[in-house]
Amino acid sequence: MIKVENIVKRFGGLTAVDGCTLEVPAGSITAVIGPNGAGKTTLFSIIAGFLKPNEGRVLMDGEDITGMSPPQLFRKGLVRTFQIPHELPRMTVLENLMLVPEAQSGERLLSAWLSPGRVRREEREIRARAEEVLAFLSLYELRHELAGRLSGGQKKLLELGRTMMTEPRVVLLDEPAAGVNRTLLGKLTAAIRQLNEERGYTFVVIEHDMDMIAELCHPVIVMAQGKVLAEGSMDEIRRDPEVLEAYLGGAHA
Amino acid sequence: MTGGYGGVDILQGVDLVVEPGEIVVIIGPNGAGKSTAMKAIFGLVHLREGHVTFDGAEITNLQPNKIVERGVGFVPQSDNVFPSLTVAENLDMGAFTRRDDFEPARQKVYELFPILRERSRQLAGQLSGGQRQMVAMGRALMLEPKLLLLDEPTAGLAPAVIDDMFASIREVNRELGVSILMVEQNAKQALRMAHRGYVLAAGRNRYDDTGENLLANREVAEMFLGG
Amino acid sequence: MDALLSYAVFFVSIAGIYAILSLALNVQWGLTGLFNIGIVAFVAVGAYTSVLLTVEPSATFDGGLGLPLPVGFVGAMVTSAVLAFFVGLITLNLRADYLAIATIGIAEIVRLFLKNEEWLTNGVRGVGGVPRPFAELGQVWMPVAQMLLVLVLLAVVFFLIERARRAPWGRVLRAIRENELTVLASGKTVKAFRLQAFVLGSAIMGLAGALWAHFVGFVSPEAFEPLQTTFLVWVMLIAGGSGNTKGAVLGAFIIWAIWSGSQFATDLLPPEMVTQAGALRMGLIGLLLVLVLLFRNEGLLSESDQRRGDLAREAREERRAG
Amino acid sequence: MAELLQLVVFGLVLGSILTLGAIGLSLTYGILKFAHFAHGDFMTLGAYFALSLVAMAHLPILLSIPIAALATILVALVADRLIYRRLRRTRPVILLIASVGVALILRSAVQIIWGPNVQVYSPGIQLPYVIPFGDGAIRIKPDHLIIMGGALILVSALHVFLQYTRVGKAMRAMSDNPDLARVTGIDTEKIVLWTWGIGIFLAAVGGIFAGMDAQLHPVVGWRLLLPVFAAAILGGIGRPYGAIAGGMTIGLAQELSTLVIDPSYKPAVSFAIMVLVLIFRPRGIFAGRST
Repeated sequence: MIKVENIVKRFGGLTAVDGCTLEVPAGSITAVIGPNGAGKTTLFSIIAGFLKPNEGRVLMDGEDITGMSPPQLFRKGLVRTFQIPHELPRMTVLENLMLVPEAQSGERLLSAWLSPGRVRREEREIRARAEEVLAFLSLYELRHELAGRLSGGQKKLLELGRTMMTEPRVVLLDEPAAGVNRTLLGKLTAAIRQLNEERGYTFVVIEHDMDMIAELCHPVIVMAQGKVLAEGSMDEIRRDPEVLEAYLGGAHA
Repeated sequence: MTGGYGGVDILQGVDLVVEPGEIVVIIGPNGAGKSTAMKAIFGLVHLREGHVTFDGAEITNLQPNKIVERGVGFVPQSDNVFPSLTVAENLDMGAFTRRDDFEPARQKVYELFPILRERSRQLAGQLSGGQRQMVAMGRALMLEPKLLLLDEPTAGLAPAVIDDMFASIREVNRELGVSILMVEQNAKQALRMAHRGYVLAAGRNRYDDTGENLLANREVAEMFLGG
Repeated sequence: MDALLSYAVFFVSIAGIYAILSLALNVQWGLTGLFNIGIVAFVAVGAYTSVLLTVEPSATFDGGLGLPLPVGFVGAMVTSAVLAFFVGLITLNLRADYLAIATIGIAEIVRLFLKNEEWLTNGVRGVGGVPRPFAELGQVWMPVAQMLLVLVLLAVVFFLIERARRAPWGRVLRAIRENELTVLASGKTVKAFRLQAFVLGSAIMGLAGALWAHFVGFVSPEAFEPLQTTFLVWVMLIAGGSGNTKGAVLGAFIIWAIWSGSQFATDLLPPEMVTQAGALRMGLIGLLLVLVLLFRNEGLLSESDQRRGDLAREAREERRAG
Repeated sequence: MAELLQLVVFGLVLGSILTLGAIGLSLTYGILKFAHFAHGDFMTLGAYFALSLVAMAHLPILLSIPIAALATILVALVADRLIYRRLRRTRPVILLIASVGVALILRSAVQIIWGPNVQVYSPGIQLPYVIPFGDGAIRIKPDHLIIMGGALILVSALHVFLQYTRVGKAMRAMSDNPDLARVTGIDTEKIVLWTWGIGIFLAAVGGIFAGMDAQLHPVVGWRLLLPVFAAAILGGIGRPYGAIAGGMTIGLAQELSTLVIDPSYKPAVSFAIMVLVLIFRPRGIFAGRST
């Protein structure tokens, strides 16, 4: 589905991603784990078009998508969430979601002026869809609340909700569980699994909650120092001495 | 300590103690609140509950420059040098609040990090990651603090440089008698050198013990990979 | 007609033109956060375009095509829009202060152009004999008809902007102001939306310029003072409440009342102070701007008030539908 | 050839004036993080303070310059205390709008106090030094020498200040990274005051020089704002050293442009350069290495 070939990304003197190669199988929930500073989020930003790599290619279904802009990739069905929720704080929860669907005719000025009936009909559909998503995420009651007033965990759910407002093929989730409490976490995990099984979304998840990964993800890819260190099931990863060393920072001692 | 950013309590009742002359390391999985705890001590994160005392005086939620004056130095994790200033000027900035002669302090920093003496006229922005980290630490030492807070001093450094960095930290502690509280990813190496360590998880204390005991503790190791 | 009444007609006409400008700035700044302090450029370009398209041919300069008024108005909007398109293309993905300084630059260049290209604009002498709408109605009813024209155009502009604001288009703009990355991650081309808002606002400014020119009947480079055009409009929008469409209109009327009232006040000054009157009023504008920012930076009618109104209405519609 | 050199002289004079303005603008931008649109009007104010000293107190112009500049600083500090400081916690663009308001108030005050008409520091015509050159001659007025020399002295003094004094280094540090400056224990409010002091001092001197070069009128500074901004942007806004190169480039370009374009479009040259920079090197031509 997604193939990353030999990506290198440097910021000034620092090499954040250093020749990273990996593959995300279609229909999988692939986890990317690794200690802080391993280059996971940078890699995500490169895949989603928010950063341009210094070297290497990203392929989606065999097509080279390196350097495409986020909107172009969005139209190809690749969406991402942010580690720190990027909600629109002074807009309502509902508006946050209603923004997302593409090709809304009301986004064109002329249609907004000349065919208000059509825009209104579309808005009703989009709203219904947004409400469905909110119900699914148990945020329905908060739909008229300003997004900035949500708790950290609720904002995380809203991030996920944003990806559900389209029919994506690949969703990149950056630390969906961080700051989410236990009850919400269960919901989140169930939501991801359901979307994967029922709607066939492919997920790539950066996460530090190992229990969640063990429960949800296969394969698990471990990154360290900008490279892929290991790949396999969570059980295999746990048994891999190199991985433990990377986490404890003793690999080179 | 209880507090965090924008109403979200990342810290939920964390207790930390650093005795004079100690090296204390905070480790824990990502997102445990280690860096936040460090920033809270230094007044950069507002504490809703709890207290921070230093030498018996309350410094909870004080302005950072007031805390610096009391003898606490802080080295942030990233962006911790002034890139368009020379190395020497970076060190001067550390002594900004000092009116007395701080030349001896500068000489001590140069003894500690001889490379900085060589590079003293070079812009900090042109240094390697490890050298920048030395500049940052050197700057914090210019005030001759009693306590130094280090936020992941080895993050993003090459393995060989990491070893040097740990050696320097130990030297700062031993030679200059500065107590050190640090957050560290490289848990093994850090614990080996530390007098004591704290393990945080999900904004709470999980374990605290001597460095050696924590190293020997299987559970601590496994915590990082769950299960 | 009674002098007071005829003053009222004059007042409403000019305030109405300013309200159109304030609405235009509201699209750029209020909705999208684009910092245009070269409003005068787009107004002047609109005014001159319409004048040159509609005045009778003249011996002294090449402008003057004698076309009908509506052509002039449309031409004004098109020229201002084209100018805005190029300015926007260059500056819209840079920081807000760069757009600000670029728009000042455009204003300066437009001024130089109007002054120096005598073959086209008759230079500093200006262009007189500008056809005035409804001139055939005579001295008494012409101003009334003109006022109605201004009010009708104001209503149309208000209606269009309000509809666009409430539509998904406006939602994208507000979202861009809140967090550009989220909008990018939602698959929208941020720059295209910014450009649309900038061009739309500038086209409306061009229209207002044309209205003004035909209302006054004379244009010259000196008539387009950045102070009266650009900064007065800024004060109107900020005082009225930027982001709030009704606030933009209200601000225009209130500030215009203060501004023209200050003229009465300065007229009472002793004669040796008269030349200073303009300066006093300029200080007043600056002071108002600063005071509003310090003490009521949301304006009289805040954007959040209007959003609350929108939401309440949506909720009513929802109930009716469900 | 003589004609070209004459234009170079004019360009250097204008460049000196622009440099003084651009340095202050760059400093305030770097440290206070907003584009200070009242900068040009502070130049005007400085020029008029000097006029009062010259015309009413009969002080020599060279003595008036520092006094007038100090008086301008006082006004700037009052504006900072009453207006800017209260808005510093809001978004930078709010400060920008406020500075436009301050600009209008200043211009209004200048016009009310000193009148709207064109004025000069000393009546009569200064005899220029005529230097024969090739087939023509280059004319340099004594004031031109004062302007260029004065700018050179001030720029050197600024260099010494930024490089070698505690406060100067702290200013550069704060411009690099305000958060780190705070953590390091630098008293940031104090640095802000220094920034105003130095930026406005240079601006006021620049305004006085502009008045010496030509005439005084209430929009002298506002008219300079565009080329001053262009110079600051060209040098990489927020970088005082870049502003020197930017100021000289814009000054020379504006004067030399009259060889090829209609002189009445001279003011557009700085704009054109600025637009080109914004398109191709938005961080400034002379921005140099950065991190």
